[in-house]
Order: sequence, then structure tokens, then C-alpha cells
Amino acid sequence: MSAPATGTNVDMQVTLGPLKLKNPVMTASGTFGYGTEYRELYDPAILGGVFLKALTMAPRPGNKPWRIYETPSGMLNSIGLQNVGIEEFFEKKEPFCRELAGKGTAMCANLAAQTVEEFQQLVERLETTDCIAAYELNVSCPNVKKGGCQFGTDPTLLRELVAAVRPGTKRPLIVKLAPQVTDVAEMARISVDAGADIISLINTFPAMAIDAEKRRPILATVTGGLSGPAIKPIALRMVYAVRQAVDVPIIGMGGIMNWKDAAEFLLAGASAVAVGTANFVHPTTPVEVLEGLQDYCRRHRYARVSDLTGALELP
Amino acid sequence: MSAPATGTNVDMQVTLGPLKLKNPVMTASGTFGYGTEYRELYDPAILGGVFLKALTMAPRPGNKPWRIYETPSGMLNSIGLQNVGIEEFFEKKEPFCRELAGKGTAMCANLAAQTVEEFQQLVERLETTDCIAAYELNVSCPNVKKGGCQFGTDPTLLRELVAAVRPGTKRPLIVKLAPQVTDVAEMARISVDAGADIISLINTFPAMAIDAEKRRPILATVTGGLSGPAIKPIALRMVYAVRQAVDVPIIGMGGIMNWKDAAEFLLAGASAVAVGTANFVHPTTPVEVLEGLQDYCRRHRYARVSDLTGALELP
Amino acid sequence: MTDRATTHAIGMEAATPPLSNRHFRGQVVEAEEIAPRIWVHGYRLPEVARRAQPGQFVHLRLNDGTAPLLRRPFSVLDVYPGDGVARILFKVVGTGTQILAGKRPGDDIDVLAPLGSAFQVPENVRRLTLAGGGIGMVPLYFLAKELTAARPGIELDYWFGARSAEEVYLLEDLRQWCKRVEAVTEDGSAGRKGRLPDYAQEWRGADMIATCGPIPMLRAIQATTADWPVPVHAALESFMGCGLGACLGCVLDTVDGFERVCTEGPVFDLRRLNLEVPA
Amino acid sequence: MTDRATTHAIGMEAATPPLSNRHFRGQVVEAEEIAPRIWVHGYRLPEVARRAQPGQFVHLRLNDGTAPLLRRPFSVLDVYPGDGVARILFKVVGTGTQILAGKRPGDDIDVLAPLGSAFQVPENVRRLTLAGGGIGMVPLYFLAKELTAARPGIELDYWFGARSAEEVYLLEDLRQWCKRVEAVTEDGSAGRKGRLPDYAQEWRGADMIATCGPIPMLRAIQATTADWPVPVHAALESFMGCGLGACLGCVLDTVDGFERVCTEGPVFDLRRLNLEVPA
Ligand SMILES: Cc1cc2nc3c(=O)[nH]c(=O)nc-3n(C[C@H](O)[C@H](O)[C@H](O)COP(=O)(O)OP(=O)(O)OC[C@H]3O[C@@H](n4cnc5c(N)ncnc54)[C@H](O)[C@@H]3O)c2cc1C
Ligand SMILES: Cc1cc2nc3c(=O)[nH]c(=O)nc-3n(C[C@H](O)[C@H](O)[C@H](O)COP(=O)(O)OP(=O)(O)OC[C@H]3O[C@@H](n4cnc5c(N)ncnc54)[C@H](O)[C@@H]3O)c2cc1C
Ligand SMILES: Cc1cc2nc3c(=O)[nH]c(=O)nc-3n(C[C@H](O)[C@H](O)[C@H](O)COP(=O)(O)O)c2cc1C
Ligand SMILES: Cc1cc2nc3c(=O)[nH]c(=O)nc-3n(C[C@H](O)[C@H](O)[C@H](O)COP(=O)(O)O)c2cc1C
Ligand code: FES
Ligand code: FES
Repeated sequence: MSAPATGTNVDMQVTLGPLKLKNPVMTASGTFGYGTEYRELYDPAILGGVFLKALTMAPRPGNKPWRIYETPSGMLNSIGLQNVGIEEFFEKKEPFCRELAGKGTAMCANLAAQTVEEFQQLVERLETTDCIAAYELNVSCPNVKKGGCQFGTDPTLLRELVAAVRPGTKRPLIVKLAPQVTDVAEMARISVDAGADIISLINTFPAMAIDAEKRRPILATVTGGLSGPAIKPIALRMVYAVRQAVDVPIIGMGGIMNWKDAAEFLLAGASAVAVGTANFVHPTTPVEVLEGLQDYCRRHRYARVSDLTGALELP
Repeated sequence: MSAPATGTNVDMQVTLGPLKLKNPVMTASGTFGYGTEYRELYDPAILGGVFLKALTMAPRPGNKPWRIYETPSGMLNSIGLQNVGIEEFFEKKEPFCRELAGKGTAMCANLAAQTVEEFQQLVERLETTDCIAAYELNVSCPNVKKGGCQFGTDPTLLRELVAAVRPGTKRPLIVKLAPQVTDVAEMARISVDAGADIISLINTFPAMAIDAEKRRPILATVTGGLSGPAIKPIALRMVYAVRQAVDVPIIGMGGIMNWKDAAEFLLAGASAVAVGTANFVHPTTPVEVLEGLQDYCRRHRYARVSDLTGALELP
Repeated sequence: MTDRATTHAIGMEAATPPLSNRHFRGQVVEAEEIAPRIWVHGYRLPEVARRAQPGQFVHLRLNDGTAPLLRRPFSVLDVYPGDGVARILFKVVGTGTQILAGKRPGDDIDVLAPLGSAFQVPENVRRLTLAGGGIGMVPLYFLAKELTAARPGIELDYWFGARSAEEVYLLEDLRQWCKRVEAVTEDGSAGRKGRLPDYAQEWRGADMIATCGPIPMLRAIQATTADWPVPVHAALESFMGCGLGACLGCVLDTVDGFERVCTEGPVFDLRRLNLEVPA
Repeated sequence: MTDRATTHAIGMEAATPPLSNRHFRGQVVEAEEIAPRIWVHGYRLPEVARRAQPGQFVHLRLNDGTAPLLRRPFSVLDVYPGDGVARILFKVVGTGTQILAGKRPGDDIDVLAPLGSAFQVPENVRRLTLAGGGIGMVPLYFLAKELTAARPGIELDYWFGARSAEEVYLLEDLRQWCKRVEAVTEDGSAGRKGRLPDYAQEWRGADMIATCGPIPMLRAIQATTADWPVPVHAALESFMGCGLGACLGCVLDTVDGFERVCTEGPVFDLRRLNLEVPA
């Protein structure tokens, strides 16, 4: 067992199958850039892990504006997987990833693609750097016409994809589930059967905003993905449902704004959490979540934060 | 064409296939009791329609407390279809329904059952009163172990149910869709193919809340249904998706708090709207929605509120 | 009962016309932090001041936004019908009560009231024990004040349970109305040490018990008084939606099945309640 | 530029230590409604007062709750480095700005700042036209003030577009700094009648145009000035998420693809922008 986190007697390390994190607090893909944007606010190396912004083989310009909008306790986004493409990632972003990886933060690549082959190519290319700790298959982005969403909602396609990507790497394979399915537990089961090591959830919900006065959709793409505290109760239920269905570890996310929300996800069955939208609202949220979880463990006399996972007592 | 609503030159009447409403503002099932509870606050006869609290053949005690909880911009409920049962409905509640029906408010029965036969029995019994304007099949209640939810998430069961209930009545048949499905448009199509006249949506989302300090779920049933403004962007998207998929009229709901929200649902494709959770927050919301929609039509020079339906301009 | 013209000066302005028989827009006329995180608010609400009875509650909207979303219920602390003022006392425990604590005299307030059932004290009751835990003191304060005015000669014993001395307040008022006022604190920093139910045997002589407080406390009192030959009534709490009886969200379990705290309650015959769930 | 010790008296207290290089907790030291629904706020934020440049913005958290959820961006109106105060001017248009307008001197404020790009005025510019529509005046006010101090002899023309006279403000300040100050109102109730771009031909003599305002206005100015041989720079708006360049939510379309208003902007070379979408 590793040394407990500095200045505390709580062991914050968590082991998600093949993925070890120095603590259970991560940042969600697309909400933290490549880690560089928040450097001026705090040192991202304190994080257990970072999910990088989705990568595609070719650079993608993303969707037309408007791309984001606020809704009650939530936000819509329709970024459209804008990213620099895998080659420019290597040129410009990989060095900082390497730096953080060197400090023990698990840098996880979030992969988006329209075909099984492209997913395989992404993995193949990323196998050439040792700074990537795990792959997260983004099969659930609601914001591109043809961008992987069909994988997340079609059980057969999902099974094929995971099975096809699995042989290409020995690194931990994380499947990020789409929430807009009838049976999220079934999609988790399929992913695990096909070789996923870890399940992460939830991605954003397909949703929509309308400007009544202009009689027009607000987002240029008409619909977008809903994130933030509004969806937290749905996300918690899904983590809880997946926890009953599969044995692999879960990374929970959806509306986490503070340590209490994070504790709820752990109690519901997650082994780690990712902070998303909260990075925009209060950029030091991950730091405060980490501190709050330590304090929670101390107050409730948990020696290891990992003891929280699934510790919910049922009525 | 009927006379325009009092004191205005906007025609507020809407025609939903076989169901005519004097205006498009209704109250959602389970949020307005049997109409009597709000009498002291305003005259429910101003409403276009009322969805009654779910009825089952036998009385149901409902779930243990706690049954409700607040979440960010939303609420969870797990009432468990508590209701007096169909016979006591006839004894105690039917007279007031008759009174409202006599004043031109469409009283719609919300039916919940565990079997196709029980749905048929409910319709059969309710055919004996002329105060019911339409039946809404609640195939989507997330809060009972075996309570109709499987009908709302299983295409085959849904088709069988609607087809089986259809011959039992000439009254308008409304199917209320569950949001926790991969393809809500497909569920709408199935309902219409099997004989539904109208689609209503959305019901609440399966969701969960946890008391981190007590390490327990807050609701006695562990999970409940999420409603309120938090889910409005999801509901709007679903109404919009169903509108593209079927030709029958839609009754939209999910987080409507004011006339602007209501206008958004109409623009997205609904022909009428139902106010739910807002009845708890601000009980005169339906009155204000009605006035606000009239005013909106005047400002935007719509002669008929029905012209708003689907009037969204795409980019 | 004297009305307090000075404190409620703002209250003397013309009242906003009622939105309906149960729905009012009032103004804050008094807002005082009487103990750490404990506030007393007075609202200009003439109808409520006229009609509210001990045990009934007001259901307050906190803001125009969507979070917090639902109204919050608070027992009526007392009324000044002459001034047209009704008061509440609340403890800041979360977002909603924090927002409420930010309101100042002159601010508007949107209220559904008066709601729910009231304490019914049978005519033959000569000696009444009031046992309030924490902010459970509120409806009992109102009851003590009303009974003192309405039934001269009635003997009131007031037991005030709290964690520590700083959570004990308004004792001076209670002493005006009650023959005996006892504080019980968990740390012994005021009055007797312990919890209210520890002293329940001392209530034996009463013709009736009226109580209000956390469910574990009520459960203990229920157990102790189970076979006493006097009525034991309690004001209960629950998460509330509508406050009007429509949502069925606020029920508690009784011998006759689930009953709504907002409509059949908040005042119940304590013996009728099944308090096993929830805690 | 004189610092205003009296107004910013509260600002003289010790500042809260910065949370980081970009994230500060400040205090409101000034809050005045200078025109209907138009507020000027001064915040004690020594670092921001030292570093902010015209065109840059602050990204404010409005409350601790979840609705409104996101921060709101506001251009810096001016700074008083001596007092450690930075000011903004904002119009109440929705929930967020309404909450902001409720803040009072002494209240805390959580700020990411200074963010984004600033107006770059080439050294050879002798005559600069500033054209601000509505609250688009804010960054140009700062620019006029700064240039007056930093480049004695520069000639500034200020064109203030608004719907009507009551939406025209701070002209006295602008007159101190600018050779010519023109108001243009849609209803003609102050200055000339019409819209700002109607008068763009009068800006012909300038060495540079700096502008800010609604997109339709910028589009018209873009069209008129398309082939002028001088720089035309504009401060743009967009819905913002992070304000830090991470979410990619705030982009506008440019000749080089989508660029972030919070990072590459808000100040852009107007000719580089494709303003067809959105409106
Ligand atoms: C009939 C009735 C009368 C009441 N009278 C008073 C009174 O006179 N004075 C007073 O201070 N409080 C009273 N309460 C409790 C009061 O309503 C809650 O403290 C308040 O709603 C909390 O709101 P919040 O937003 O600050 O807390 P939240 O942030 O919503 O929650 C904070 C904590 O309070 C608990 N809580 C929230 N709402 C309720 C509720 N309705 N019932 C029980 N627990 C709740 C939560 O579980 C949480 O632990 C009464 C409740 C009822 C039902
Ligand atoms: C870089 C930048 C600088 C700005 N500077 C100023 C300033 O100096 N003074 C000032 O008054 N305003 C300024 N704004 C606009 C200001 O941010 C919005 O008015 C404010 O966010 C509205 O918040 P709200 O909650 O009151 O409105 P909401 O309730 O969110 O919306 C009200 C209306 O404002 C529109 N709106 C909301 N947010 C934005 C936004 N970010 N951009 C454009 N439109 C929006 C909505 O579509 C809606 O029509 C600036 C915006 C940006 C991006
Ligand atoms: C602006 C934005 C961009 C996002 N981009 C991605 C992405 O590229 N890949 C991905 O898998 N998820 C993406 N997400 C989803 C988040 O990673 C996360 O799953 C979701 O937002 C729920 O968490 P939250 O409510 O805490 O934000 C994005 C979310 C937002 C708000
Ligand atoms: C307390 C409560 C009880 C409900 N009961 C029922 C019900 O009996 N039958 C039903 O079809 N829907 C029921 N619903 C769902 C509502 O009718 C509505 O579909 C949903 O709440 C979304 O609308 P809203 O966000 O405006 O509340 C209930 C909702 C709430 C909040
Ligand atoms: S709060 Fe709705 S029934 Fe009691
Ligand atoms: S607001 Fe997030 S990138 Fe600009």
C-alpha cells in the first residue's frame, strides 16, 4: 500500500483494475482542455487523473456558434469535438501531458471517431507515447452528426467496437457510456464482456434550448448536450445501476460541484469521479473536492477513500 | 371556429385530433390532485384540461416516506401511484370532475396498471361516466416496482398494450412516453401505429439522491422520478424529436415554469402543454402561462395560438 | 396580547391585496437574529394574522429562480392581528433558510397560508405540558401564548430541549405564560443536562402533552407515554412539495395508512403515527 | 488619472490574498445605478487594477448556488491602481445581472481576471475613432481614458450609439478625454437620429477605428469600412463557459477558423470575422 496523501492519514489512492490513481479526483473530458488552461489557477499535478479533450485523427473545426447556453442548473454544449487532431496533439500538447504524467497524474486520452478503424488508429498512434495512462472511448458524444454516438446507443455496434479496440493495447480501456439509453446497465455489461476495464459515465444528455422571442433554436446545431448539477440525480442513478450490473470499477461524473456530490458518487458505486462543468463555474473545484473527501473520510473514520465505494446503506 | 378567449382577439382553442381544448394549458398528472386541491387558489375551469392523478383499479397506499426531495432546479418524487382506486374515484372525485367538465375543461384520466387487462378494465369502468374527455396511458411511471414502466421501455409490450386498449373506447387515447429510452421517436411511432391519437411527454426521469452524511439514499424507494426545470432542455428535445417522427398532436411537459417555457414547447412541436412541478412552486402558474401565451400571440401577431405549434425556424 | 406598533411600523402600510384565500404577497416588517443562526421574521399578512392557529404553517417562496425550487414550510410563531403581522422563527440549515435570512424589512414575500391542522386542546385540559426540541419550540410557543390569552387559569409547563445554552431562546416570553419553564441541554450548559425524553416522567401529572421536535425525540416520547391516559399531540415535519395536499409527497405512516403532513397534519395524535421510517 | 480615495474608502482595507494569478476574491466598494438599469460597480481587486487593459474582461461568479450556474463576463470600465479598484458597467438584462445589481458595498465578489485580449493601438495612430453601441461603450471608455493618459496629443472621436437619451451616460467623462463626442439615438432624443453605422462615413479621417456593440451593428460597420486603409478593431461578445480557453464554447468564425472570444478575443481585427452566424 502506498504512502497516504500528504498531511493526512487517509489513504487517497484508488485502484481501478489496471489503473492506479493517486487520488480519486479527475477532470472530465472537454472541460479541462489539455490541462494547460488551468495551470495559472492551480497545479493540475494534484489531480488523480485528467481526461483530455476528445482527440480525432484529423483536426476538427467543431460546430458553428452559438455552442453553449445556460439552462436551469445546467448548460448545453455543442462543441462538435473541435480538436487539433492527433498529430498536432503530439507536437503541441504531448509535452505538458508528459510533464503531468511524470508527476503521477493519470493522463487519459478521450477518443472520438466515426469508424471502428479510426478508433483503432487513434490507439495505435497513442501507443507510441508513454505519457497516456488509459484510453477512454467516447461513444456517446451527442453533438456530431456522425461522431460515435451510434456506438453508444446500439448494443451490437458497441460490442464490436470495444472488441476491436481491445487487442490494440494493454493499457486500461475505459468505455464512456451515453445516458440516453433504455438500459445503461446492459450497455455496461456489453462493454465489459467485450473487454472494457473500466466504465465511465455519464456523458451529456441530448437536449435543446429555444429562444421564444426569436422563434429559433439557440444552438447552431439545434440540439446539444446537457451537463451540470441538473443531471446529477440521473447520473447518480445510472452509476448505481451500473454498479449492480458489472464488477469492473466505475468513474462517475455528472454535475459534481463539490466534495459532497463526489462522495455521493463514490457511495453509489464509483471508484473515482470526474469534475466537468464545475471547472467553468469554480475552477478550483477539483482541489476542493479532494480536500473535502479527505476531510469526509477523516470524520467518518474511513482509512482509505476506496472504502467509500458502494458503501451506501440501503433501507 | 369558436369565439376567441375572453378579452382578447387571439383564438386560444386548440384541436388535438379528436380532443378539443378551449386553450392549450393543462395540468400534469399527479401534480394537481383531482383538481379540488387548487380550488381555493383559482378556478380550475379556466384550464384547457386537467390530467387527473393516476388511477388504478384497487386503491394503492403508495410508497413509504421519504417520497420527495429537492435537487438542483428539480425534484425527485416516489409517490408510488398512491390513489383511492377507481371505485372511490367514482364516489368522491367524479362529481367535481363533472363540474369542471361541464365548464368545458377536458378532464383526462391518467391510467396506471400492471397488466394489459387492468388497463382495459380501467377504460371499461371509466366509459360509464361522460365526464372523462380522454385517457392517458401512464406507461412510464418510474416509481413502482411493477407498475407499467416496462410498457414504456419495451417496444413490443407498448404496441400490444395500445392495440389492446384501443378497441375499448372511441375517446381520445393519449400515450404518455417514458424519457428513459434510446429512441423516444420510435416509441411514439409505435404508439401511433397501434392506435394512439395523441402523444404526451415527458414523464419523470429515473434518478436518485443520497445523503452523504448518513450514507443512505434519501428516498425510501432508493430511486425516484426527476421533474422540474432541470429536465426542460431534455423534454424540449424529445418533443422536437417526436414531432419529426409522427403526425399526431403532442402534449408537451417537463419543467414548464412560465409562459416562455410553454411557448418553447409549442414552437418545438407541441399542440398543448401541461404544467407539473410548477404547481407546487407557484400554484397560479397555469393562469399566468395562459395569459402570457395570449400576450405572446398578440405581440407576435399570431391570430391563433395553434399557429405556434412547430413554428420553430431552423438555422 | 398587545400589538407592537413600533416594531411593525412598516406593517401599518396598506396591505397587498390577497392573491387568493390561501395565497398572499406580504412584506417583511421584522427580521432579527435572536440567537446564532436563529431568526425571527415578521410578515405583514393581515389575513394570516387573523386566521392562523398554533400548529399551522406558512409555505414560503424563497426566490424567483429555480434553485432552490420548492417552497419551504415554517410553523407560525405568533400573530398580531391588530398589526396584521404573522411571525415565524427559523434556523439557518441550508440554502433556502440562508436566502430567507438575507431578507430585510420592506422586502416582499410570497406565502401560502395558513396551512395544515392546528393543536386542538380539549376544554377539560387544566394542565398542559409543552415539550419542544430545538426549533420544535415554535408551534408550542404560539400555543402557549394563545392559550394564556384564551383560557385564563390553564396551567402550562414548558420544556425546552436544545443542544446547548446558545440554542435556548425566548425563555422570557415563555415564563410570562407558563407556570414552569425548564430548559434541557445535551451538554448541560443551560438548565438540566440530557435530552427532553429523559425527563418525560416528570410530565406525568399533565392532562395533555403537546410536543414538536426531531423524529428520534418524538419516537422516545411516544414510547414513554404510550399507556398514559391523556392525549399526546405532536407537530411533525416532512419534506414538502405543494403544501396543499395535491402532491402526496409529505406523507407519514399512521395506523390508518399514509397521511399528509400538510393537510391531515402537521399536528397528529402521536400514538397514531408509525415513526419507524424514516429517521 | 486621479484616484478617488473617498468613493473607494472601503477599498483601502487590506485586500483578500489572491486565490491565484487569475482568480481573486474582491469586495464591492462602489455600486451606483447611473441610468435606468445601468449600474457601475467598483471592486477592490488590486492585481486586476494593476494589470487590466482596455478590452479585457472580468468573469464574475454571481452566487454560490446552481442557478444561475455559469459566470458572467463584463468588460473593465476603468481601473484605479492606487486604490486597487477596478470598475465595470453593466446593464440589467436577465437573472444574472439582476443578482449582480443587488450587491452592495462590502459584499464579496469572486472574479477571474483579467481575461482576454486588449485593444492594440499602433504607435503611429494620431486620430482614433471610438464607436460604441449601448453597453459596447464600456471597453472604449477605458481605452479613451488610458490613451489620454498614455499618449498626450492623440485625437479621439467618440460616437455613442443608443436607443434613446436615457441610454446615453458618462458623456461628461468622455468629453474630458475626446475632442469630439457624438451621441446617436434611434429615436433622436439625444444627439443625432439613427444608428451608429449610418454615420460611419464621418469616421473616414481616422487612422484607426475601435468599436464594440451588437453584432448587427458590427456587421454594418464591417461592410462600410471594408476597404478603408486603416485598422478596424472590435470587441466582441459571446456566450461564455470557462472564460479561460478550455471549453471552446465561446468561439466566433474568423478567416482562420473558429477563435475563442475569451482568449484570442474579445478584441479582434473586425475584418477577420465572419459575422454571418450567429445574429
Ligand atoms: C410543517 C413544518 C413546519 C416547520 N417549521 C419550522 C420552523 O418553525 N422553524 C424552522 O426553522 N424550521 C421549520 N421547519 C423545517 C424547515 O422547513 C426546514 O428547515 C427548511 O425547509 C430547510 O430549508 P433549507 O433550504 O435551508 O435546507 P435544505 O438545504 O433544503 O436542507 C438542509 C437540511 O434540512 C433538511 N430539510 C430540508 N427540508 C426539510 C423539510 N421540509 N423537513 C425536514 N427536513 C428538511 C435536509 O434534509 C437537510 O438536512 C418546518 C418544516 C415543516 C414540514
Ligand atoms: C467579453 C464580454 C464582455 C461583456 N461586457 C459587458 C459589459 O461591459 N457590460 C454589460 O452590461 N454586459 C457585458 N457583456 C454581456 C454580459 O455578459 C451579459 O449581458 C450577461 O452575461 C447577461 O447575464 P444575465 O444572467 O443577466 O442574462 P441572461 O438571463 O443569461 O440572458 C439575458 C439575455 O442576455 C443574453 N446573454 C446572456 N449572456 C450573454 C453573453 N455572454 N453574451 C451575449 N449575450 C448574452 C441572452 O441571450 C438573453 O437574451 C459582455 C459579454 C462578453 C462576452
Ligand atoms: C463543454 C463541454 C465539452 C465536452 N466535451 C467532451 C468530449 O470531448 N468528450 C467527452 O467524452 N465528453 C465531453 N463532455 C462531457 C463531460 O466530459 C462530462 O461527461 C459531462 O459534462 C457530465 O459531467 P458534468 O455535468 O460534471 O459536466 C463535454 C462536456 C462539456 C460541458
Ligand atoms: C409528485 C409528482 C407526482 C406525479 N404523478 C404522476 C402520475 O400519477 N402519473 C403520471 O403520468 N405522471 C405523474 N407525474 C409526472 C408529471 O405528470 C410530469 O410528467 C412530470 O413531472 C414532468 O413535468 P414537470 O417537470 O412540469 O413536473 C408526477 C410528477 C410529480 C412531480
Ligand atoms: S406537500 Fe404536497 S401533499 Fe403535502
Ligand atoms: S469561454 Fe471557454 S473557451 Fe472561451
